[in-house]
Amino acid sequence: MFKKILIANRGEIAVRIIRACREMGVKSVAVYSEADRNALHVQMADEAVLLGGAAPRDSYLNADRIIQAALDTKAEAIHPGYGFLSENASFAAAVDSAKLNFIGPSADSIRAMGDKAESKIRMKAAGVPTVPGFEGLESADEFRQAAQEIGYPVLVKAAAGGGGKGMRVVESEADLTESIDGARREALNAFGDERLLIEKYLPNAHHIEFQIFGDRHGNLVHLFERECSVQRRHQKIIEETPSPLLTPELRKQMGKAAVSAAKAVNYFNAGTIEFIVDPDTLKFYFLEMNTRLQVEHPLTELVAGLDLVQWQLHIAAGELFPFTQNDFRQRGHAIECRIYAEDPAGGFLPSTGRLLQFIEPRGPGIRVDSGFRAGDEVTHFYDPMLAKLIVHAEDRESAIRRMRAALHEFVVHGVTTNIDFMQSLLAHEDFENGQVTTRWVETKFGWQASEPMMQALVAAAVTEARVPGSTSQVSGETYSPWKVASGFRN
Amino acid sequence: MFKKILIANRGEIAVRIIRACREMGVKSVAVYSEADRNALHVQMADEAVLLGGAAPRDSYLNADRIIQAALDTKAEAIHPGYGFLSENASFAAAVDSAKLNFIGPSADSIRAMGDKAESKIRMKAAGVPTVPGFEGLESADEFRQAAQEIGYPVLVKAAAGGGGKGMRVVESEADLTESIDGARREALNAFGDERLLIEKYLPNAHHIEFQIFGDRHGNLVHLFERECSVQRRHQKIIEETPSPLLTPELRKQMGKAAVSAAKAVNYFNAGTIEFIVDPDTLKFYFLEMNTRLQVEHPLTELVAGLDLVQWQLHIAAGELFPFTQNDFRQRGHAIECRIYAEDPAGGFLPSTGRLLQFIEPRGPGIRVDSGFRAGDEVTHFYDPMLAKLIVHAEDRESAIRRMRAALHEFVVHGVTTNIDFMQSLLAHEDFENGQVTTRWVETKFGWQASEPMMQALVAAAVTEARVPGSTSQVSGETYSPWKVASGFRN
Amino acid sequence: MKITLNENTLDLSPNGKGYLVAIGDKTVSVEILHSENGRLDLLLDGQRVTAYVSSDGAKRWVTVGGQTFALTKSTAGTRRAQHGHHAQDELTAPMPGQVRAVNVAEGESVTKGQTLLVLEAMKMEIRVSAPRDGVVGKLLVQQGQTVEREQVLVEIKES
Amino acid sequence: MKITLNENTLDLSPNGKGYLVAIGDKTVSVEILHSENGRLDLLLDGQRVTAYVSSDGAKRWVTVGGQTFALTKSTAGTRRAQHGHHAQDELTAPMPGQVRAVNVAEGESVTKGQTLLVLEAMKMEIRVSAPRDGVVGKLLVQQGQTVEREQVLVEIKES
Repeated sequence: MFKKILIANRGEIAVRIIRACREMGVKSVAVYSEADRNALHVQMADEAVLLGGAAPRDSYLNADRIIQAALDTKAEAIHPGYGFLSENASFAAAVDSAKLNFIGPSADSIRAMGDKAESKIRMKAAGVPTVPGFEGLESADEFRQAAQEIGYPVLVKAAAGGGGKGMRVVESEADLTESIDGARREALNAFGDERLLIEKYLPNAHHIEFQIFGDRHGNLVHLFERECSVQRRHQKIIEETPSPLLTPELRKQMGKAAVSAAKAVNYFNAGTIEFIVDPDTLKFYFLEMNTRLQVEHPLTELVAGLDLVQWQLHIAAGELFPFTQNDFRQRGHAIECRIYAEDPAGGFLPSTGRLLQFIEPRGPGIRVDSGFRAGDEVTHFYDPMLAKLIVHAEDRESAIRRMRAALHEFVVHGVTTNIDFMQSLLAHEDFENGQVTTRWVETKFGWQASEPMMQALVAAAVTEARVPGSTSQVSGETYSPWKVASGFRN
Repeated sequence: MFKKILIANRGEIAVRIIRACREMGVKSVAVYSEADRNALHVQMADEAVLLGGAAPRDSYLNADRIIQAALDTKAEAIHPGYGFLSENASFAAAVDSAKLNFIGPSADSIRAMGDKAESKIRMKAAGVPTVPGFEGLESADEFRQAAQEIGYPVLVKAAAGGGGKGMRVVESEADLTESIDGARREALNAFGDERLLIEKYLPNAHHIEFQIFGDRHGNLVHLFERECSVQRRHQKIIEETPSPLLTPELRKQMGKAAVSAAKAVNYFNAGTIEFIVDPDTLKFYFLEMNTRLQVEHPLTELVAGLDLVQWQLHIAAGELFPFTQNDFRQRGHAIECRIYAEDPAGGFLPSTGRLLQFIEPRGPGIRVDSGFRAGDEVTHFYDPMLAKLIVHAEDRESAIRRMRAALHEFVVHGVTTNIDFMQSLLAHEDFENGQVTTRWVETKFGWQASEPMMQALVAAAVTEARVPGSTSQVSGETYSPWKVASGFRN
Repeated sequence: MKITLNENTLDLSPNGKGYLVAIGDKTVSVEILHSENGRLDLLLDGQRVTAYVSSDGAKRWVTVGGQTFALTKSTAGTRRAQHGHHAQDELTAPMPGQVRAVNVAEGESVTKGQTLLVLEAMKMEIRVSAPRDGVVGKLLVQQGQTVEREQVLVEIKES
Repeated sequence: MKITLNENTLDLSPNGKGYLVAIGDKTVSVEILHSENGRLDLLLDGQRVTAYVSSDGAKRWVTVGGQTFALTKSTAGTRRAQHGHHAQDELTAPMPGQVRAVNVAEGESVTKGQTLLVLEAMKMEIRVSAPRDGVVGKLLVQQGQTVEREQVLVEIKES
């Protein structure tokens, strides 16, 4: 096992990886931007290296600087987390060249799967079902013709894309050109690559993905599915496992396809094969592969009983993955809610500010993966996800109830969050019945923020009355840990 | 299912039960003493009833007052938690008489198992192995003869006993009479019953217990073992499951014996059969049955995959327990450390005070069952357990590492705790090798508190230097939630 | 004592144990049982209520019963400003970020829904569109510039 | 500036960025990177250290590297008092509370174990008893008075 690794990420996933290191007796090196000087991951790591300015390109996307930091601190390996450089094949290759270990798949696997056009061609060859569509088109005319052939609605998406960026649903020919231009611009900004592909858009599809895990020695299994159909703006907000849609038979077929897909690119370490599934026909199609640890990996950890991050380190260190497919079975039901600093009543626009209170729920079967504490600043530079709230219970109904009780206990002040929105969503009968598809939030779920409860108004007013001239007190205060004896939490 | 229940307890177990109620949509009624006005369980419950003064006899042991509170609030059932009235057969009977539901076994089962002499006779009849010994002796002569027959060392213990009271280890005949007199006196004071039994004392035994769970309709299973050999003053401080001592064959035998023992008293709901096991011969002996939910029940929940508290409510409401023995298997390894406000360097004497900081560890596989928050007062009226820190991981080695990482993150200021002591204990090779027996802490484990680290001294001194005249600031402070914007956690 | 929060005016009068609070045509009695760490335990007409409260400028964050509300404390002045009708709209940044594109110039006529500027924040594009037909007044930002939340970006005048 | 904690004397001198701290024959440089919520992020001879600190009377609670220490801050006077052999004991309040009863007067002879004062805290009575036979010296509190933890209540002198 490595003695020391560098974590090329921030926030909850950096914290998650540092915890794994601590348990394994591996020293951790954090990297950080100027905006993250006081962040939790910086505090928790054994060492921390400043990368540069707050903007990602000056810090968490600065591959050279990160590799240099690993060399300077004598780290033996780099864990990329998710996002940032995690699916950047050149970065993985550069890590190799620097005689460091990349905690993930090979640069070749990333390259093969990173390009949505190339990967789709490969998957077809491997016999994995894909969505009808075209790759490699350039002119507006070609796109128009392709769209006509496929039939509207169509989806245009960046060949180099991910995370909903550079992606547009086009309902009719009138919107095609502007959508293509927009997707291209977003793709260029986000990935430095403007190529797009076009395919049939399935408006009522389920998004179901399979966790893949394997070693460098040819052992490869799937660790069951995750249902990720609850999305806004093409981004997952609630995930769960098992999927309420899958039958044991379909699970087996999709698992087999997922393993074939991963084997087609000689995959090792953790990866995810995303499928879309038509709930009417139960046909499934390969969507893309995420060649890294997934945000929602905790669901699999809970239901399959494996610590994926710790195994990632073992695999990267060349160890054998000692399990076979039959060693795994799903136990219980897990749900994840992504708690975002955003305003669901205002188009899900991100909300920034200082976390005045941040009280995480706790209790049996509740896991919170978070990178924030009260007092931390939520800035516009990075993803607005504050925490992942994950529950595990005996069955789906108990898990939903547990999640609702947990959301009830989560207190975040200082930024607007989607907690109340999540509460309503979980109470909706479509969610209860497992009938949510990827566009459901935008097309079916009408949500409005509640009017302030009388109790809330009274609580605020009473506090105000007890603290006359509160404004001036606020600014005049200085830090003192000794004041705790007075009744202040410190 | 019940619409509303009353929880006749306090602290972490009351909070644990309230959480179960919330998830099940059952309203909860807390009861509290004057010392617990601002306690977490009072805040979390839907209603709360003041019982009386801080002393347990005025509040949590006041059966009449508690039953009246249940009637007044229209609660349909009473959950006794553990300790206090949980194993009091008269209380269970009084609850029945008041046409309320007791969330636990029948009063008859409690009575049968509460008397150590009677239960031992019943167990022998049911074919459950018991420790060689005698019940019902009275004269000094009878005891002397019995001790000779059994062979020294022997144990004398109160028939009505529990928690180490009225219990004496006798090494030789010279000490016998004095020990018997002492045990009798203690038993009379503690339980109002001076009957003693005498049995073989096994100095190097493991304490291993089996979780029993069943319904009123004759379904009864065991949910595997918990190894509870790490004790101080006859009280468990660390528990784990699976036991490092058990072989699959022995587990099967003991599980079967546990089920027989429970069936012999027509047991339903949650209960625990305690055994002692001789590590040299692997022979096991029935010790006693705890006819209630156990402190260490979370271990079983994690490894067997069942929410015991929620099932307790289902069973009490008359529902079927729909599982059979073959539905359960152990997954992974779980360890619990009981975090006590006590001074391990000072004979484990309880420590009281105000919790100036109380930062619970978090992360994958970590569960904290706690009834305290920063700012709460730890008083001498109740058990000094602050929290149960429980971890679940893939195997024993990973679980130990996870526990050590979690203890490392636990910050408690204001009372002395056993956290550092636990850290050293977990690092000891005897614990690593699973060789700790019930007297190990007192006879083999020499522990001393560390001298303050230079870093700690510097941190305190620097803080002092930054807060000149801190004493005067302390007294002038008043509460203001508005101050949070200044950098104070609020 | 009168306090206005999100257009609800509450009138508090001390009554020995706590306050009588009048809201609209209702009156409730409030007793403060305990307050600590930004948490208030109240007795509200005899019912126990736990609330979490924080302050941030004019904003009051309150969590009760699992729901969080961001309330704005108003003074007479600011409330009037919010409700007036203007011949000029100031378009502000809905979130902090960077100006990715400026598609219009001062004096240009624009139609309702037309994209005026594109902001980028957290790698997301946000379009700032004309709320109605009009003419671009002052253009207060340029491409590449970093903007704060609620910073005025561009003015739209009546044409 | 000198601070004594558990018999270790630390001498702090500001050096622009933070302090130079001398302990025994060692000197370390300390820079304060951040402090919030009773948590300090320090740079200690270039090494990042996170410490949690709280205060409770003369006690300083510090957690560093997963270990917690309860340190006692001494002043020259009290230190001498702790280490010297004295004909006088100062009895302090074991917890904050209110003086419920004062059973003795200055100059009165008392015997070991005799209750001198009764404190009440959170509805709890705490008896303050004579640690040995002696005479009441200064009586520093009176009935009804609120006292802080470790506040000196009464002195017992040799008779």
